[in-house]
Amino acid sequence: MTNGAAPAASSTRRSAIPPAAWALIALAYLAVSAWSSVRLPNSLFAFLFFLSSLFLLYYAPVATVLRVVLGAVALLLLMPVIGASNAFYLEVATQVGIFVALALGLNIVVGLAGLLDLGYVAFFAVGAYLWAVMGSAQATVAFGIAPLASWWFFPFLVLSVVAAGVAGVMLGLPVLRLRGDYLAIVTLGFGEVIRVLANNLDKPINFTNGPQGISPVGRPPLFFLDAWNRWLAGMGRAPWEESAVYPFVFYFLVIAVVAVVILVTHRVEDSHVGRAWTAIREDEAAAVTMGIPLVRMKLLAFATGASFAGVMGMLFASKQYFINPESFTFMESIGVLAMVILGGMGNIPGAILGASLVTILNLQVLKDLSIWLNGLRQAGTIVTLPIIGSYNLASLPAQLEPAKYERMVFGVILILMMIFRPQGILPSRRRARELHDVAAAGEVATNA
Amino acid sequence: MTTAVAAIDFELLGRIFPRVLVDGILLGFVYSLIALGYTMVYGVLEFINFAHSEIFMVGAFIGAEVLLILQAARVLAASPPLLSLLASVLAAGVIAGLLAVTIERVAYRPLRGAPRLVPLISAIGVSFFLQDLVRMIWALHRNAFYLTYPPIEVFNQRFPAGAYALWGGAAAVAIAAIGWLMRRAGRGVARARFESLSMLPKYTSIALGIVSVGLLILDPNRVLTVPVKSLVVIGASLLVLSVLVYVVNQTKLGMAIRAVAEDQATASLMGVNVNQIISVTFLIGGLMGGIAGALFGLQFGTVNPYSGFIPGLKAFTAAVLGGIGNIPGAMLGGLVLGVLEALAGSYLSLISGGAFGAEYKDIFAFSVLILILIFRPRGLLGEVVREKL
Amino acid sequence: MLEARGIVKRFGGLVAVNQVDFNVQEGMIASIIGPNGAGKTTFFNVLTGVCRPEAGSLRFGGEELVGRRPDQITALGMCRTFQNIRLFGNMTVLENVLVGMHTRLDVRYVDALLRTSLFHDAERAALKRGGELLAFVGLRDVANEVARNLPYGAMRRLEIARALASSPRLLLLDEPTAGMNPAESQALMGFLRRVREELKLTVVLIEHNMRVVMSISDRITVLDYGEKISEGPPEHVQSDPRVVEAYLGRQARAH
Amino acid sequence: MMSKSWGHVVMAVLVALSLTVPLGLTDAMGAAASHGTVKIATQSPLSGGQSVLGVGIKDGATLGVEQAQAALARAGWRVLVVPFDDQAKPDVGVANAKRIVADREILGVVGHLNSGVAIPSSEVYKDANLVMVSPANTNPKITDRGYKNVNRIVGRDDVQGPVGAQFAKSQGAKSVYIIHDKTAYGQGVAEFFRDDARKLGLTIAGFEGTEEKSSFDAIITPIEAKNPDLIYFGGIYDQAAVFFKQVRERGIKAKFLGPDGMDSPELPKIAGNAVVGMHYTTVAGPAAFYPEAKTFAANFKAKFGRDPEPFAAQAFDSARIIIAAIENVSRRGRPDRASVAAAVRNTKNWKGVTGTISFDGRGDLAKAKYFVINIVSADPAKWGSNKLVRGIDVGPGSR
Repeated sequence: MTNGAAPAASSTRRSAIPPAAWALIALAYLAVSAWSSVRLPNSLFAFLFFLSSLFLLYYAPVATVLRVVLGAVALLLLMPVIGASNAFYLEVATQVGIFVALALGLNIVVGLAGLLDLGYVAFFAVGAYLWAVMGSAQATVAFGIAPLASWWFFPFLVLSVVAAGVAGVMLGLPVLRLRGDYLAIVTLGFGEVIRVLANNLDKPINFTNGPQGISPVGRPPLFFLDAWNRWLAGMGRAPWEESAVYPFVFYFLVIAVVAVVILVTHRVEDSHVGRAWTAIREDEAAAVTMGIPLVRMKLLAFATGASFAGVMGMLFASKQYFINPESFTFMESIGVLAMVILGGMGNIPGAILGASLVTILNLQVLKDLSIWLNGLRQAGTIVTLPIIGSYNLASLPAQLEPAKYERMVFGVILILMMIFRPQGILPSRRRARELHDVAAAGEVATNA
Repeated sequence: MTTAVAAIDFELLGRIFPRVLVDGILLGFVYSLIALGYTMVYGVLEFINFAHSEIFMVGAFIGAEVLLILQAARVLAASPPLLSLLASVLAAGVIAGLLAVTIERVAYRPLRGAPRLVPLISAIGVSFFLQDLVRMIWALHRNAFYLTYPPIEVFNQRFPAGAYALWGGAAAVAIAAIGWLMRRAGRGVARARFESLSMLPKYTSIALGIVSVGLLILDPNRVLTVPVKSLVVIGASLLVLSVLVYVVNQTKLGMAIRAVAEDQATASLMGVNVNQIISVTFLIGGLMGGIAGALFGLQFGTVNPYSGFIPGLKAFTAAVLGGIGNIPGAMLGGLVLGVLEALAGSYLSLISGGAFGAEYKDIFAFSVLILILIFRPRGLLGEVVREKL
Repeated sequence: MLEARGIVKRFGGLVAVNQVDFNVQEGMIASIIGPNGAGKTTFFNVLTGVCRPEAGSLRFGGEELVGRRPDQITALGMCRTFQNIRLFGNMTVLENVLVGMHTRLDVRYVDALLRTSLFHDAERAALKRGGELLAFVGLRDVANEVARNLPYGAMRRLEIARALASSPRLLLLDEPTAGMNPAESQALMGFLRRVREELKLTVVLIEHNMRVVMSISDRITVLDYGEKISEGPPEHVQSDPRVVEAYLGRQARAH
Repeated sequence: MMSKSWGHVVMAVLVALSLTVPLGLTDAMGAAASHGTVKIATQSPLSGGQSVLGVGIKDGATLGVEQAQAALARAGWRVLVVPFDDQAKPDVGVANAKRIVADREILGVVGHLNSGVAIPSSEVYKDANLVMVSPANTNPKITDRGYKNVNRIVGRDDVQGPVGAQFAKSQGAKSVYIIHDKTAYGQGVAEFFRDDARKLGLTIAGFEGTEEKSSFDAIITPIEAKNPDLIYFGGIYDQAAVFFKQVRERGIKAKFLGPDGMDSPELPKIAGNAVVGMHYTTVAGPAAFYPEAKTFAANFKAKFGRDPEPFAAQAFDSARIIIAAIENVSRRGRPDRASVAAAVRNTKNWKGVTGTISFDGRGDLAKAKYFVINIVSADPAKWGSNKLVRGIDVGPGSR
């Protein structure tokens, strides 16, 4: 992230604390949080503390270089170390990464270009099925060819981008004349069409294996593992198991893709293309009158957004080892949309924060809450409240099992977030730019 | 995976056609009824009330609950079926309406003026909340996940529509005549009002006429039957549609609603209490959602906390298809969608020799939707809103 | 330069523009006036490709415009402003102007992705020119303000700057002085003259403010009920009885 | 500027949060930890449209743990159930699985409902040697991978479908019309039913999948036209009941048949007289013949106030099998996951409410007893008196 994306590091900040001190605080924060996450591998707070340190880093007024270095250390070194002590955290981090990329992709379509897309998960499915079919025994069933070798994984990373991009254009072409809610319903339909196709294309020719799904989906080759294990053997240590290595491989792959996605989003957003998208969002009629080719730009938005989902779909399929249409329902599209809007539409940190929050909330915080309450209930904890008196949680009716109501709590959180922060948590800001070397032109009277 | 490619049995296709068409129309009326609620709220606020499917679902639960209470009190079997139905439908409508107003007050009103998509997310939140709240309430109350409508025998009987096609045609003519008389009856200022009142006979006679003529042509053996409960749904849809058109076009309240829909700021300058009108709009929308829910339950027999979702989605599609914000459009969109689904569901498998089946009916419906919107981007009856430059 | 022949535009049964011929020569300021609902803005919409006329031809610098999209017409060198200001409210002043330059930026998507030198050069040039244009309309100090926060007059000027950014040869202004007080209108007139002199542009104006129209126009076209009822230099139009009838007659009837 | 102050707020919150960590505020899992506790996790959808079955699995397992823990308690172990909501989503299921694996006290998993969630999640269990006993996943792929820790106590699709087909043939059906629900379970069972019915010489009048839940008119019309002798519904009772009801309302007289997804008193509750006389296949013994099954149903109702859903009995058995294995292993000291998994796999002739259970080398039931049950009454309360028509012993499928 280059200039302007964060308010930090500018001389305009009049903070009482000098930048050097901030750097120290950030460093200390990162160190303590990482240490506590490793030492307390089951502590949710320690892990959240660590994740939050990334956002602290982003906001701390320290030099950009330091921020990038510390961020890289946290993501590339500390996170895997924490993941080694608790695989669940690595899984959460990987899924956060996947949803960050999805949210960034949808953010381009909805947040930047203002095109409400309710079927975004379709592109995720396109990428997932592309590799799942070609990189598994399903290739033989569908096309009568041998499954692709594992090294094909890497060319397919590119291919899935292209395929999803093409799907984006194919969806975009017929629907470009539609506006607002008409577009929304058509994209919703498209999403359903893709899912139903995936669910039904097991006949007349079996492409997708229908609801039974495809398994095992091919995984990337581990070029280094043999050499590494030989070296370990030479040192007299136990070799690493493939199944133990893969979570880390996928984590790094996801991080790499997310980095590329962020870079692409940032560059496109900060260019004539991004400006054209925003102009279309602000006022379509005025934009076209200013010479912006609507069709081209909208297609470009659809294709760019879709391509992120495509590549992540492929990683997802490979990571999951198994896919079937249940991963690509309308609710999934809605979930990603909620991330984008919750985080703050039209800006990169917003989408990242939204995706992280929703994913962590769903996978971790709400689960922890219900497990905790369930623990209290099974232990027969007695709650004493003033006025109401004491109540033994064990006598709570079975219908009120906390694990059943995670989604209800999530719903309430969505409502409250929107009421108290309608612009999203990190609302979009316009980038300020310096105007250099402008030829002195005569000023027009400014009495207006 | 051997699919024997059999020759298409055209005789069979033709034989079931009237049945398919009638099925489609019956289903279409259910969609229409739900779509009216979407369209009503959208017309005023330009906002997709995502929680409408849950309001609808709550209506279905209340409807069932009333009937179950009546059954437990042993009055269900004794009282006239239409009366029980009325009690159930009205209770469902009123409670769903109040719920809709509450939702608007709590979750949407604070967001007025925020970017357009923000209320959509809070609506999704409301949706999640209501689904599990209903599940919780009825889990505690009846320990049930599904509520099953107690059978009311009369409604489950089948009406020999084919045999009565001629009578239906005669009735259509008679009702049309009544409508014509009503239109003529009013004079001066009252004229428009009478014209509006004649909506019910007008729509009824059109619907009845089309169906009767269709039956006469398509069902020469006079064997087609229709469940009585479907007739109740159709009647209720027509009634609700007519009342709605009347209220919106001919009453002071309707005028205020239209004013708010047109321009909230101006309406409030003209002395319209915008908040109140929006509440009323939600009340009406919720009322219709609840009525639709109870009738849906009656039609299909069972309801669970998540069963609002799919019909809601379909109804929303129907509303867009007809031209969202347009009241007769919602009705038309529902019918078109219903017929499309029935055609696809019954015919795809027969025509393709099993290669493609009923599971593609939603794809088929959505494809047609996309086609229609490409050629009529504002829906079937939606007005083309030309932007002012 | 711009040559319209027999333009007809209907909306349903209503004929909004009926058989209008309209010519503009290089370097002139031409005005279109007429009572409310005379079809002026519709005529503009036809010129800029927003609506397609039912009949007539429209040539601009030798190119036929009918059937082209608005963005293509803008690329040919014709740009407009709107009667009710339509800025990109949530973008900064500078970004508004940069959007206007879209057709003149000779970079592609790939350039933006790869940050080629072509991209950097183009962006730098665009920023420079954006700064110049903002200086020209006196908005350079507020370049990084969000457009929707500008005062009204500044919005008008920004809209003109945005149109100028597309490097038009012909500038179409739809009621630029609407909502302005006399002093502001006066300033705008001076500004328009400068546009013509310094940027060597041709201007077509829709205007209600007669003082502005009469003092600035080289030629005035009067529309009423979609038809051209008079055309000529200001003094000719001023004395044309049909024009007086169109304005006063209707007002008299209305009162 | 808004963002700047917001940034400060974020930092303040983060710093405050950081203070809590050194205070040793650990999370729920850590807090609940005490010496001598073992846990059984359940994974099933507890929210969403499939939650009715998912909750049934959770409750069945809970009841199983409750009844079986006495033996372990004597040995000094406390047993807890940790329910997880997999939301019927594979990504959530996998994340839960990783968390389950990370909690060393969890020694077994009862789950899942959806094969689509079970397959990727069991990859995670496998890496940790954590035993999974599935009460509901009939997809052959679950056990075909040959993992040491993955077992199921339901029949496979390729067993139950053929049992149904044989029965259909024995009932004198000449033509069958097959409907399924487009899920891995329903379609799987339906496809095996179709293939075997064809082998047995029956005519397949139609084979349709549908996700429709309420209006089946469009599907019924072709059925009416083809007039089959028997209609097979591969799916779950909630959808089937509505379907069967609408079929009868159309005046179609065909016989009905379904798999174990029909096994719920809710079926007649929704469908009424329409399903009286229909048959379904199941491994769960009918209460009238199996006193254990009767007791289970009664206990379940006493605890949860409702009749057990399909797969609840299987979940009940799954949990008890895991606990029995833990008990075996704990005699030799603190039980670890690998030995519990091995002990579960070694289960032989264990008597449960769903039959006498032995696992084969793949984790399938070595021999399953299938029952064909005839529904005798439209009254849900009389579900227990449904008639046993026949029992068929079958080995695991071979695909």
